[in-house]
Amino acid sequence: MKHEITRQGDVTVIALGGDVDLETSPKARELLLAAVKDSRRVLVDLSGVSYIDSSGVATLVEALQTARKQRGELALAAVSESARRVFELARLDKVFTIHATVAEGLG
Amino acid sequence: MKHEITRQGDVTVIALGGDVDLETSPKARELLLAAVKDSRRVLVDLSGVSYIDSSGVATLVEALQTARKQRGELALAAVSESARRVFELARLDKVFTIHATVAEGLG
Amino acid sequence: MTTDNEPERLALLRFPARADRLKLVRGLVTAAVRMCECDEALERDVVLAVDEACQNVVRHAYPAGVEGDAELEILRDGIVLVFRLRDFGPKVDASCLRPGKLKPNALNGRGLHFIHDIMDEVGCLTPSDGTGNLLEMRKRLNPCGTPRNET
Amino acid sequence: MTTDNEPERLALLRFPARADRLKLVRGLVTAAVRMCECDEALERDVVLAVDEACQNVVRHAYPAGVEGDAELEILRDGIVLVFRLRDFGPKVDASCLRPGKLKPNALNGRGLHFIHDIMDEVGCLTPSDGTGNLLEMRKRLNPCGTPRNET
Ligand SMILES: Nc1ncnc2c1ncn2[C@@H]1O[C@H](COP(=O)(O)OP(=O)(O)O)[C@@H](O)[C@H]1O
Ligand SMILES: Nc1ncnc2c1ncn2[C@@H]1O[C@H](COP(=O)(O)OP(=O)(O)O)[C@@H](O)[C@H]1O
Repeated sequence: MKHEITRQGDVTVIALGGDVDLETSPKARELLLAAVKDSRRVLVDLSGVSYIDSSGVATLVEALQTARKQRGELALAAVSESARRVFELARLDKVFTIHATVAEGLG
Repeated sequence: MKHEITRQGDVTVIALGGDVDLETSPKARELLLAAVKDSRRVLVDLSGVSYIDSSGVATLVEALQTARKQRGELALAAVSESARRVFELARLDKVFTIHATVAEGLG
Repeated sequence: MTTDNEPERLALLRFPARADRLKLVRGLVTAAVRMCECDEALERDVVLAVDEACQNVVRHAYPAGVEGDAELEILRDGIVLVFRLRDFGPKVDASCLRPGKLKPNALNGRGLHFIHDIMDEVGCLTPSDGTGNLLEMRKRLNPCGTPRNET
Repeated sequence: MTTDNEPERLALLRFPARADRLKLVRGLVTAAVRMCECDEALERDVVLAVDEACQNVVRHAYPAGVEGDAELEILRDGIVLVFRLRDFGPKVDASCLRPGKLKPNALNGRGLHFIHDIMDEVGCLTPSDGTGNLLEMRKRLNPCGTPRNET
């Protein structure tokens, strides 16, 4: 799994890439939870995700719930094609605000 | 393995693609030997080859020898990056005329 | 569509049930599905379902601190791919392997859903030597080309 | 660079020694090499060498008409990947596994060259139960990142 964290105005953008699986999702969890603690607005860029499984999905849900508890926001953007299907299976579109692009998510 | 055979002027161009391995090289052999029997000039386009092994290499050498026996020509063109390394290991540059592009091979 | 014959074995993979081995499983399963020339979406689905089943072995088959193996057999039965995943841990009641109601907000419980949504059949078999658990998953593929070796 | 410890097993693949199974081997080996985060050229080399060794089992280990299995064990010894390939056919003299002179024009004899050119060490071991042949190939990888789990 690769990641890149940037700050755009008041939004922390976390770009995840590669495989977000049982091995790497603890690292994704750490990054996401730190980000929602530090920042009221977090946008997760998923354009580089080549694989995500139920543990990756659970990590995103946990980060969302943590953000909400702190009255923050976490949204997703640019969901890659392979992640899209997993989101569909998990009915995540009912849970997350999902932006087509990072630019849209920042707007 | 995929293949496509086209006739360009007096040259038969055989484009091989995908894996040319122990399983598929008998098919490649069949195509190449038929082509060198039918046509005095054969150009093998290797741009689409994602994998080639010693059996694929042997097939190309056999086709070349068959062409020469019949006073024909067989040349290679557009060797893909993964095939290039195998050609290097097999010292095939000493055996074949290798063109950078199909256009060059037709010229 | 299954045949009466015992399906043909494509490969058998044995691996330590650890999270860092799952990418090896995915590499093998991807190649096995590709062998059957189905479309990419189906390929991704099957890889996900098998990975989720292996994850369950990694996370649940052995008590914390105990290392154990998983064994994945991949078979082909006409145009049906069959996956048999076994562990060598304590026997689990088959009812544990049925998914509950999918809760989009939950922090777990998705794995079995993915498996059941994707696969055509999921069932528990008895391992030949009686120990551990054996999960069978079957998926009918729709090859673009003609199915090979359908004997 | 090897360590004194017995190397750690990544996975063990058993498969019918048939040409159409080689792509499964390549899928698994590709994933195993990627686990060690080396560059792509090295990855391709290692996959080729292991495939060539498996080809030899497919073509030479069993008499024509006899079916048999191959078994590939992949281990990691620090930053050295170790491949142990075994067959269950008649015992072969180790000298058969040394490459002759490379003839660019020849129709065969390249496989062993590729294996020896690519791998750092190639040797014959004795299978634990004494039957068949066991080829060990070792390749030191140069991971871009830090090697993981180097215990
Ligand atoms: N090999 C196994 N050994 C023991 N328990 C298992 C095994 N496979 C599955 N299970 C059970 O199945 C459940 C897996 O559910 P799942 O939907 O994958 O989500 P989660 O693991 O997030 O709860 C576990 O709670 C466990 O009780
Ligand atoms: N598992 C095996 N069982 C029997 N013979 C083997 C085995 N592996 C390799 N060999 C021998 O090694 C040789 C392989 O040579 P190689 O360089 O791969 O090229 P080729 O197979 O084209 O001759 C064969 O001729 C065979 O005698």
